[in-house]
Amino acid sequence: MKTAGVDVGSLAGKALILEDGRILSWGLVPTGPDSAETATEAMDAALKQAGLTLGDIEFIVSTGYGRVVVPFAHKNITEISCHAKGSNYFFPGVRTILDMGGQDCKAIRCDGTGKVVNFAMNDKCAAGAGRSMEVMADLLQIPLVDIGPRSLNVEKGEVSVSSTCTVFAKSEVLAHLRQGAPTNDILAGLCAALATRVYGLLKRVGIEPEFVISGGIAKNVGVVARVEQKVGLKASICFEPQIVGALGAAIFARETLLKQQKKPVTA
Amino acid sequence: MSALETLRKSVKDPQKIAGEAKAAGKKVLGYRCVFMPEEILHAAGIVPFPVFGTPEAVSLSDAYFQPNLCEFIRNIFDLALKGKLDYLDGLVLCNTCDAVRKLYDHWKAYIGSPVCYMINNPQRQFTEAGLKYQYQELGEFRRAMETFAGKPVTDDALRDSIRLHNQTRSLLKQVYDFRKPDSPLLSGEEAMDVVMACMVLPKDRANALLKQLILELKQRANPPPSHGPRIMVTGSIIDNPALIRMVEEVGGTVVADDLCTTTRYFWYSVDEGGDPLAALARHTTEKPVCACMHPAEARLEYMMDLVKEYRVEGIIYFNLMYCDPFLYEGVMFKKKFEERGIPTILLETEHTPSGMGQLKTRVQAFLEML
Amino acid sequence: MLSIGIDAGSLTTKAVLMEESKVLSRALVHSSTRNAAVAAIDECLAKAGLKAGDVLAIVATGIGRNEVAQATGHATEIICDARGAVQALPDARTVMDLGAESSRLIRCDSSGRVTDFVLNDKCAAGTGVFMDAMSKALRVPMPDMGELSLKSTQDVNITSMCVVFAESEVVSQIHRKVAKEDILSGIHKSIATRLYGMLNRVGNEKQVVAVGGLARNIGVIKWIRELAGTEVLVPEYPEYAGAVGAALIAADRNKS
Amino acid sequence: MTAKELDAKLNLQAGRPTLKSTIDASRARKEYWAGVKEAKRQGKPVVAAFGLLPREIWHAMGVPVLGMESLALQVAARQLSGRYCQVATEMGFASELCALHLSLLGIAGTSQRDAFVEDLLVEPDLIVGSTFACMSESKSFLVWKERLGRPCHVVDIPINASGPGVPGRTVAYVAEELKGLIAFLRSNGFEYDEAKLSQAVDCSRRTMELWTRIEECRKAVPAPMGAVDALLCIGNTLVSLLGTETCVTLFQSLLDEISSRVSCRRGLLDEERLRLYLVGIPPLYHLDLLDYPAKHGAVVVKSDLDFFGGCMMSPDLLDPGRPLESLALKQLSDIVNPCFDNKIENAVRTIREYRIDGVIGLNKRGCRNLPASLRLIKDAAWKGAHIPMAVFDLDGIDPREYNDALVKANVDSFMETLVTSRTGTGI
Repeated sequence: MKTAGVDVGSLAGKALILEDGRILSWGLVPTGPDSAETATEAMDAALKQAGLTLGDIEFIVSTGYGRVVVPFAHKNITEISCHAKGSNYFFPGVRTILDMGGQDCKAIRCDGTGKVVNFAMNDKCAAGAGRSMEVMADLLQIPLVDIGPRSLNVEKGEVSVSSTCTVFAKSEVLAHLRQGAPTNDILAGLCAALATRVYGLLKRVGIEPEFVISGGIAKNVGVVARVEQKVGLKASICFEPQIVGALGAAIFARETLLKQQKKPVTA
Repeated sequence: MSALETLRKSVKDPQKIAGEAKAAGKKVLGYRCVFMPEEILHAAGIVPFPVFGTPEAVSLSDAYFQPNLCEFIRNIFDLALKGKLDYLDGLVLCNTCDAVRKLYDHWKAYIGSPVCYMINNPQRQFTEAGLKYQYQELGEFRRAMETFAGKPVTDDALRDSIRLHNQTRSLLKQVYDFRKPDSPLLSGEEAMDVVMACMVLPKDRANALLKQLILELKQRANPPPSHGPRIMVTGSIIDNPALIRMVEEVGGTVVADDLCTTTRYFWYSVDEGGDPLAALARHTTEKPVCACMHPAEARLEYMMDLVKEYRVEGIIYFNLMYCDPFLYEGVMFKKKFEERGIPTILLETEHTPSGMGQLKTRVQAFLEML
Repeated sequence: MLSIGIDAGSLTTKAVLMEESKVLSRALVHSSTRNAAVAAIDECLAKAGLKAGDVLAIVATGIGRNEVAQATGHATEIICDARGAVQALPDARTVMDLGAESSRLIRCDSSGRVTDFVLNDKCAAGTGVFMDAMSKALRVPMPDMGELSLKSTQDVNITSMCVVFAESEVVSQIHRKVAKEDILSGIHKSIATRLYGMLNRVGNEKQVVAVGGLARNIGVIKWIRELAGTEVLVPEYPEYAGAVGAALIAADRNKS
Repeated sequence: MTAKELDAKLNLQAGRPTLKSTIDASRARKEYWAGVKEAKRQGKPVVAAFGLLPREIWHAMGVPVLGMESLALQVAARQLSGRYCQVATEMGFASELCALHLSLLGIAGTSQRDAFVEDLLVEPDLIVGSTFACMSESKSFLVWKERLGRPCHVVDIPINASGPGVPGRTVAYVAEELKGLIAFLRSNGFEYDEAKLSQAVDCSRRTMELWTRIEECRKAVPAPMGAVDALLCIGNTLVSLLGTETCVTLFQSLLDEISSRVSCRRGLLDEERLRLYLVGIPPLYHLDLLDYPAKHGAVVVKSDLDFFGGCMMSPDLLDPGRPLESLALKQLSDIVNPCFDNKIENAVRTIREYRIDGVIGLNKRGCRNLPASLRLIKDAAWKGAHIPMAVFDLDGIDPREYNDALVKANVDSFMETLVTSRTGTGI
């Protein structure tokens, strides 16, 4: 039985194909101007990788920001449920998930089957979302991937960034630069501020081991280390944190199909 | 046109109804809040008119209020500044939340209508002292309205008025019974339209339509689709069914609603015997329908009654930003509801909803969780 | 008497060289340039064929004013903007400074003295930075945005005011194949609505004058006109209003 | 005065008290809090009180009381509020609620408190809340009640929608509510003696008399007392000690101290260019801001927070022979009571009597009471006295988003506009 999940996020489109509960392939493309097209491109990439055609896939679940516009999906499920499901696949013991994407950040609590029992998301303002890190990387003219490691290497002392608004935080950073603060110390301040906000979200849902971080931010060791320290737990991170949502969607697709065929749901 | 259609249509243009009353030579007083005793106005021959906001963005009232005040109240004040509430002869408010108190101050200072009245109702309910104080406050209010209307408000007129309003309340309760079956015969969106229509329509007209609606619902051939979890919506004021519609669109079955524009308006009726003013005082001091009031336990009990009667499986709090009473209550009650096995989610919304996408994701995820 | 006004803003640094009330030269450099203020001053002097010693008074304004080493004095943006606006358009009584990172609404009298002001400095909504982000999201250059928005045929609502969320709202509109000009019109309307609220707060007294970089955007100005029901004038060089005001204040101070 | 001399002078103050009475008041406050701790040690039940209810009742009945607003203000003054606000948002409370209350919720919600709070706080045995004077006050104590599971009593204080002529029925209702509070305290082992309450009311009456004379002194030019002293001395004393002989003594010594300053024409600044009036909560964690305008020759001569929870009213309205009615009337006349007529009148009177040149209004994000009235004050100030008012966003409790440079730049702007409008030329 082949099923697929398609996750259309604000920054990237992801598609993943599952065969009898085993990951067959996935595709990852940047989100373009047309969500439907992005979904198709991601799906095509995954199909190509697996040497399949769309007709071979029996059931497709879409998720993510653009979930309602995926033309070939049979059903849509929110990224919150999909992340819990996908994380549960990699880490069956997971109970707490922090998923941090470009524009939003979610804290999710789930049970042993990957079913969501509680969740919280950041609000109207993008403070605390991954996008702010990109803005800062741009501003400081350093590669995004360097932020984490460099933030752990504080020179004079972490600076404090008080503005929550990304735009104003930017001017604060500029002011620190003008006053001669080392870039690493500024990065440390930014990562710490982000970790504090994210931690608040986690506390809202309650933290229980095992703790998983997914989404783009999982690749930032500076934020991850600081969150781990606050939470007091080591975070599990899967090898490709960006595909967790698509994976969850593919598993939901499989479960739906099995239910329709009245077969027992087993992995 | 069916009664349901007529009711839903009348709520689309409430100003028209007030305008008609005005054109017929009646005095029209706007009011806010379910604690306002409509009966006193009605008995004085004044038309009580609940003031709602519009989805229009706030502009003029920005000059008076900082953005960190309830957007609903800012919206109403905005309408007043734009002259869109000019058909009102004034405004009657009740002592509830901070934003309403500020609306009172600003209305008095900048709108200048013949009436701007604040009923200073106690915020501790179910006390003898509070009941006595409320009786005195309502007595004072009755005198003020007599002066404004230029005619006395007799006990008999008050009693008649109470009977008429009680009939609306009990008919609405009967309509709400149609939401109790596994497949409700009335959607959440429809229910809200019906109650809001009854708030704005003259009560005799509303009662006639409600009787007809009950007959229609008994044999409704095309009930609204319902398969998702049974949801109760609560929180700050919602004066536009868009949020309820959104919940239903993503698959929730809204079977109950504890809102200023729905159940809070009609759940408790007024005693028909004895001193009518005392009955009205008791009514307002013994309906625990607002987060501004104490004790919280009474309100929780009332909400649990709704949960049981309508077999609610999940509760959604739609709290307006800066709506302090519900922002506090939501956190405390979420825990209480969940201890009682009812999952609850708190969502912060704006009066003019923006970013509905994000809100939709949260509601859908909550429904998936149930 | 020669004076220089320098406006060290968050994005650009502007300098004007003035002789009494006449502007001799202007210069604009990016604030991220090394020694931006020096560069701007030098450019001004060079254009006018003068040297540093010829100028007696330099007043700095703007967020970076305290870091301008050459300045003989400082003044805040509020009074400089008002002074500069009245200099350009003498009937100005309400000045909207539409800057990169903040918006200011100032009420002043006929001599450019400030009588009231309102600031927005907690949120980037309604500022130049917001427009800059939108320009990137839509891939329309900043200078073209206003013009293009006027071609809109259909109203689109952009409700998010957070720069980051508005970006995604715009992206989703693009996804829905909404025409760029309609989206732009929506963006301009939402910014103008916010500014209009601030305008009401200071009183919306005639003549309303917009200065600052964003004042060049005809889309924003059009919407403010429409909402406020009043004419909004824009001087020829709106971004230099603060610098002109600073130069005038420099001259005043030197005289007294 | 040269800039250098000005700076030297600034350094002398920069947010610190200049009066001996202020030091005494701080000591008295510390003693009061130590007394609560001692009472707890001796096994007396301790009350956590929210809502600025009449302190006269506590003193008359010998109730050891943790004044929760006072606690929050002290925590704010030590720049500790941010972490507790953070805890409160972790508990699920919206970040745009009042920071004073968020910090109290955070204190309730964590066991990892800092040494300062640990030292002040004792576990309360009873909770008293009230509906006075905003929704945050009316709701936040319920969280403490939930957390501690202690007996709790609520006192309802209606709004005063009638200005100075409070209707008799409203006074009677509040008196009835205060009786309810006394009954609750009695049922928990405290003794009530009306004579003692009369004494406490008499102390308040005498305090108000002294306060009226202190205010007269403060109107002098140059101002003998600035906002920092007023906040720390008057505010500190009123918030916990109103209704005691200690309070009367402190006010007497304050009066002596500043009247001697006035008689030898000593002021905070020898040369006052501008006199300012501050409406709203100043950054308690950065009190130096209150002295910052000195850079422009300006003094904050009056700030609303002086009488935080104290209430300013004519001493004639307090009648020790009718203690409960007096206290009820006092509560209803309190400037914090959400009715605006009093506040506007007070603002215009202050501007005239103190010869104010400019008003600074602070908009605290989490407050729905005062900030939503700033426009009314602004209009009244302009119409009634032709004095401008500037409004800045600033949370006086939660330091996390405080941007010192920005706030000072805003103050600079306002000072410049005041100076230019006065001198008529550039600067």
